[in-house]
Amino acid sequence: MDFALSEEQEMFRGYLRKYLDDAGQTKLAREYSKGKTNELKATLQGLSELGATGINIPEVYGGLELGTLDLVPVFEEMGRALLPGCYLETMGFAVPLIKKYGTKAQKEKYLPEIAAGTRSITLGVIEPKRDFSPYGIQCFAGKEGDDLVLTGTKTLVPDGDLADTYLLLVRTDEGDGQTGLSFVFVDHQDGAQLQLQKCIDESKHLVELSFDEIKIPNERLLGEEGQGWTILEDGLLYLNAALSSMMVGGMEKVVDMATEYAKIREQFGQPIGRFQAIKHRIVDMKLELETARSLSYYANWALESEEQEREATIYSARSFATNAFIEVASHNIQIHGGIGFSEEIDCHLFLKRARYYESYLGSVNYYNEQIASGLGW
Amino acid sequence: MDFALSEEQEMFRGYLRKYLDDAGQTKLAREYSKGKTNELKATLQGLSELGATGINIPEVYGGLELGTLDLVPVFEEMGRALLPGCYLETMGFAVPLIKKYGTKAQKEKYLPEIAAGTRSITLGVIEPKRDFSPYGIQCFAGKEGDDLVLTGTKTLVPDGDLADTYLLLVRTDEGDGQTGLSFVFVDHQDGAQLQLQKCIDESKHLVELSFDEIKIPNERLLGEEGQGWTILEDGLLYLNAALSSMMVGGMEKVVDMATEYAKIREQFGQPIGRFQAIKHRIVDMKLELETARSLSYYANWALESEEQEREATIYSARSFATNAFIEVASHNIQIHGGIGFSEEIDCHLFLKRARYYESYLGSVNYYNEQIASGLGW
Amino acid sequence: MDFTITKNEEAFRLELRSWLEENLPPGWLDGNKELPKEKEAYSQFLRDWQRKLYEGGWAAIAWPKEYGGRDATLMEEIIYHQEMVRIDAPPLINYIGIHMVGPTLIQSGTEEQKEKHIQKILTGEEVWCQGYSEPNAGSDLAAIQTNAVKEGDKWIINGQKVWTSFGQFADKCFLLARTSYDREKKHRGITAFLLDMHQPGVETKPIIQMDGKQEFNEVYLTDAIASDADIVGEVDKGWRVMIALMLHERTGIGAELFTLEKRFNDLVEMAKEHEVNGQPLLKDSFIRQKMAGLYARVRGSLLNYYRNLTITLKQGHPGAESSIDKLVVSELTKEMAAFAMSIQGHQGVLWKEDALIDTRWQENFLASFGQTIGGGTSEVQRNTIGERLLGLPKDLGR
Amino acid sequence: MDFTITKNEEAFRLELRSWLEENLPPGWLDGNKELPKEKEAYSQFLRDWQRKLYEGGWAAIAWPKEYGGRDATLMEEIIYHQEMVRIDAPPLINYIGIHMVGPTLIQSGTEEQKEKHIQKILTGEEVWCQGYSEPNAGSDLAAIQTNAVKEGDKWIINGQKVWTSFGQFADKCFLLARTSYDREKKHRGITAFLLDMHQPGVETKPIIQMDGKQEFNEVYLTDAIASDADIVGEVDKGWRVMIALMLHERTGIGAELFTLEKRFNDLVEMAKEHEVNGQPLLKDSFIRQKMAGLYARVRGSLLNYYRNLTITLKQGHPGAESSIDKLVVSELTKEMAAFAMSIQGHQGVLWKEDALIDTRWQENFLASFGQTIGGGTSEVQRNTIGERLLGLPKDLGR
Repeated sequence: MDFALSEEQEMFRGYLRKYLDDAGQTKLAREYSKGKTNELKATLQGLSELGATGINIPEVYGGLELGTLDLVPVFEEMGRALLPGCYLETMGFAVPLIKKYGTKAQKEKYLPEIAAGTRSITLGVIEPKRDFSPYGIQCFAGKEGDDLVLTGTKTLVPDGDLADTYLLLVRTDEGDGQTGLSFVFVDHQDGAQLQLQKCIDESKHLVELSFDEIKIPNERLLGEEGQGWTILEDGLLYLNAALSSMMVGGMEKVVDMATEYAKIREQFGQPIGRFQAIKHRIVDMKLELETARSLSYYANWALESEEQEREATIYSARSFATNAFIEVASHNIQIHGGIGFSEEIDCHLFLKRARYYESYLGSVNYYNEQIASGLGW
Repeated sequence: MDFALSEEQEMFRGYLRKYLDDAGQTKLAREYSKGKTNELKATLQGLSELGATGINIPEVYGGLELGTLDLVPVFEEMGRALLPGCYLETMGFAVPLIKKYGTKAQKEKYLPEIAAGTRSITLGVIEPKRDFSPYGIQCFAGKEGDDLVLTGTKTLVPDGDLADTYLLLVRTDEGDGQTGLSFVFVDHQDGAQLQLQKCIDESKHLVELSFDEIKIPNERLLGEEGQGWTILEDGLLYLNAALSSMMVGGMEKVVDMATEYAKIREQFGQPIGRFQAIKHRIVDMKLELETARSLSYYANWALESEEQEREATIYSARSFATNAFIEVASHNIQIHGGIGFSEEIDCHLFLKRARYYESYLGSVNYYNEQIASGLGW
Repeated sequence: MDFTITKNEEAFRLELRSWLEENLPPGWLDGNKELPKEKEAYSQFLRDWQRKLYEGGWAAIAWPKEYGGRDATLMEEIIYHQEMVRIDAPPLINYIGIHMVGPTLIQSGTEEQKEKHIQKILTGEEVWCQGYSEPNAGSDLAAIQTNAVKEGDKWIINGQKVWTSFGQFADKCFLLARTSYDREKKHRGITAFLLDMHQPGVETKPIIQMDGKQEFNEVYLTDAIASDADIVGEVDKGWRVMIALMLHERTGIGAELFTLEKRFNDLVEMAKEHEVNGQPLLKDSFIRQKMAGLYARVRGSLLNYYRNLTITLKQGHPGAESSIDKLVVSELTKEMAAFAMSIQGHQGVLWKEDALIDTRWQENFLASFGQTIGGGTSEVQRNTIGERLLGLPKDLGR
Repeated sequence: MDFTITKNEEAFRLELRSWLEENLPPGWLDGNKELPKEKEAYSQFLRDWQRKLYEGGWAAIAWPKEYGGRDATLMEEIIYHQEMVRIDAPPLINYIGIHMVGPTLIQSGTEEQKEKHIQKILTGEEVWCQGYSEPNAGSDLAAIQTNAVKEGDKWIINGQKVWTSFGQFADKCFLLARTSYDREKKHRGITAFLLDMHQPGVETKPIIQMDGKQEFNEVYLTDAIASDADIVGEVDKGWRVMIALMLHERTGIGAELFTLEKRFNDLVEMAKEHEVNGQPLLKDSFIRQKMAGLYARVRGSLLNYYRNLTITLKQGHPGAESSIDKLVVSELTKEMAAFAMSIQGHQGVLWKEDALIDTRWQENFLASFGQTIGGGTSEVQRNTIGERLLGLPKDLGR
């Protein structure tokens, strides 16, 4: 029994923390929200040099060929810094799917560049004013000889302005059910129209991607045609384990902020952390954090195990962390009082990120239902 | 605008409080739980002499012919004392229904005795292992000449051992839907078999009533035959307004207990009420109490008004007070610490009563749904 | 118990309503409720509105007639708030002047102070702010350090105030400053000044909020000057003046409650209209349950308010119950706003012109975090209720 | 991260499991788990079970071999608890002797004390209780007033203890009494005695709980007698001995967590089998949602425990994290028990032999209120976590 990250993993976390400290932590997110990306891009490249983008990529494609658990420190530290970019979607969704479903050509095209940090992949699933369900997918990819002709719109594509490739769920067959959906790769150069969308979380850039009869070759299909929803469900296991870690990183920072502030802020001649209304609330935040962390560690471990309750395990982590992140981020503002309501202090950035993730590719109710059905209830 | 009980109503409350103080408050409930009813019966008779059983009964039948609001102090004070008996069912259900649906003969038979305190009526709706729904009613009353022949079993009949009459919802027609149900009066002497049931709330006596081809005359039908479910729904408006007040009375006592204990119990050289963990929790209990009280006052007022949202108003009071009562009763135990877990102190009596009422003739979810449909949602 | 409205009250409502219909800014009733973005234009727009209210006799209804008010009853004040919320009237830029400073001066100002300020408060010529909180004096307001020192016939004031609403527009500030120091009783030694904001020693700097708005200010006082004539009450007795001033705002929380009620009704409409998976949100059983619970609580909080109002009417002054209203309305607003966010699903993170339905839900959500902090945090309210209403012992150290 | 069980650990589990199958009281495995109702018979039944455990070498696995234990590893202790919970084994009447007093004496008792007690603790001849809490010393344990005065070569002890579990059966009591008084540091001046319960000066009286059970006692001490030889550690230094004693119970919370997990699984079964309106409870979307949330939290609390155990394994001793486990398991047990009540609807108020499904849900519900109080209230746990784990300042006055 050893329920902890390994010493190497903790050491790697140390490097990352130091590196992101030097880069100014949330400063990058704040600059990104103003549209400045120079420092961010340099930092992302630096992280890549530290190995962050090669962890789950086979050596033959230039990666480190490590396990999913080795990604945990990176997700946590990125979550802590609210680091912009689509690392989550690239390493936590695209890479495992490419490894599992990709053709040799696709692997050769994408994996080495991802490992090198020169390509990132984001995810286009949701469509304007449509729900997250098979029926919501109406983007159509019709066949024309060896090509697919793509028409439609994807919305809320995360950090689509930084991504080089979009992994899109589209309809390749008539109908509106679960069948007939497929994943395709569309590269930035293919000519999609990008439109930035305003997001309540300013340090998250969302993009609407429009396709007006864009031609892409047939071999851009990921996995079998018509299996898109199944592939998505598979990918969501990876994505949600990763996302839980990212949220845990954010929560950890939030609990640290609240704790430190409660030690130094004085009112009535006392550090406010002496008042049980504050102290006990921070303790409850800490419990939420530690429970989310235990669940997320286990979820990431379960990804590569044959854990019977694999789905329920991973979706518990997602569901619990989602609510917990919102909760602790909200309390953190209250504990900071007036200054917590100001733009100047980071409190609100974490709240907004927590809300951003709340229903990302599925609401809490959706994932709770997945837990239930995953357990055969 | 005058959102308060009148001075007369408050004065009446004063009498009742004093009277029940003298009777030992919860002492009667504790004795009832051991099967002793002498003092209880004397106290109930005394309350009747104070006018409690005549409030909503017309003068012509020996009552005081007052409004439903005048019942509020009685329900609250009885709730505060956890007073056993079926006053709630008699005054908060049977009386308004008899006034509205009863024949002249029924009024003449029942109302004067109720007013005099010599007859109480309880309610039999639920059947063993069946749900609270029209489909759950399988007790059958078949016609035989001028008689009805009753067969079946009612369970969880509140304080059925004290009641003189049972108002039963039975099936008078084949089928299992909402139609074909009727209310009938069955008197104690008619020969039902009584079996006491154990209840988690020891100071509440529940009874299983079995009918094996019991004959009662046709005129025992309350209201139109086949209209039983509709009459029940009408009666539930009265019952739930009354029940809210009863729960408010209990909550008030609970909040008083917690407040007083927090002032006198010392730990770490301080009254525990100085610690915010305790102080703020009691404040939250107080908020629950006051909100429940506002809602219950308004619900009882709405009974006789033409308030547009009458149903939603009454069921809000019921639904809110139900949860709130459980909540404050639970906190009260925790605030009392070890002694709160002992049988000796009253804390647990209120918790058990709160749980007893939780799903009484409908769960919180059921009443929330009634609010929603009542508002045309 | 009597919820009926008297004929006079009903007439009052109708009079106000028809006046509003005729006098609201052009297009307002048709839904064009945009306020100017630019600060000067914004200020001018609201000052014009204030002036119009004044001219119609609706600026300060609770004031005595002799000072330009209507001697409105508590119920008329309530009706006033209800109507203003109903029509979503423009905000009152001189809220602090009308609801707090004016009544205080009328009650305990000198004749000179009355003559100098009262009329201008009414017309909106003098917009007021309050100078209370400081960086190290938030919940612990008595800890203020801004000090006023007498030099000749002037008071020289130095220090810093924060969270000053309307500070960016204000002509005058009702300022608390320390004029002496009592180690044991920090609230002694505080004096209330009527400070002119248009002087070199006063500088305001907006605070950017987490919702992007700038409704509050830092106010830097560097040798700012006031005179003896600007003191309300006595030197060193300002704490009492401030408490009296706050009690004058006897119905302010009503406006917040009516706003909560209105938002709840809007939320119901939103949940009826917006569909997920081809079904209106309000048909989803979770949402129904949660909304039914919110209905009960919104209704309950309004009823609490009416009940507390009844107490105020009977005893002639508000009690600690107002802390209950403040605590409940702010916490409930926050919870409801969060719920309104959640039910919009992932598309609900879209913002401003890209918003899925209406950006106000997002705006309310962010703004709601200020409500449980400003005007006394929820923690302070709980202490007040616990200690004043329930008689529980005070915190150690307080 | 490594969740695998070693071969040795697996062998340990199988050895214990097969021993249990052969040695559990007759009929136990077939579901006849009723314990005798009458006190003497109850006590005898459990003492017999304790003796059987001893004879099988399973009484005190964590003790050193030389004292009759197995030198069990932490993981083996965990497995032990898992198996005992799995099979719902009879309770350990000498829990306090085995898990607390024994290890303490082994570590810091005198040779005489070891010789006198160790073997009898193992066999169950000496059943132990603890004498800590008093009517005025609950959360504030250091406030105990029971005092011990030296007279000749005897200590004369007077006072009252409450909430003494096993007190009604116990032969011995690990008792804290005041031997001197330090105004500033109340926890100084406390001494730990090994007290004989079978003497005229000791009287026990059961406390009736809100669930009708009598698991705790008041213990009245009237000139009770102990000798110098009965003191553990030094005079006036008993506080430290007690802390060390509590740390010996290093895996006790594990048993509670495994019980929580088992109850959750039972709840799932109940919700699958019990129908409302012709549909199993578990098909109701509210219940599914709520149960999924409980699944996550039960799972999370177990995983927390394993993570804390990993810390204990690495640093060699348990830390303040154990307060997290205690707080979470007790609060979650309470919430789950309340939920199990709610979903049974109105028929769920039926009790004992009239119960709708199984009276244990009702029993758990009532008993759960003791869990957030006994062994340190949730409020005390929160203080411990806040102060020891997060470094937040201590409460004033504590």
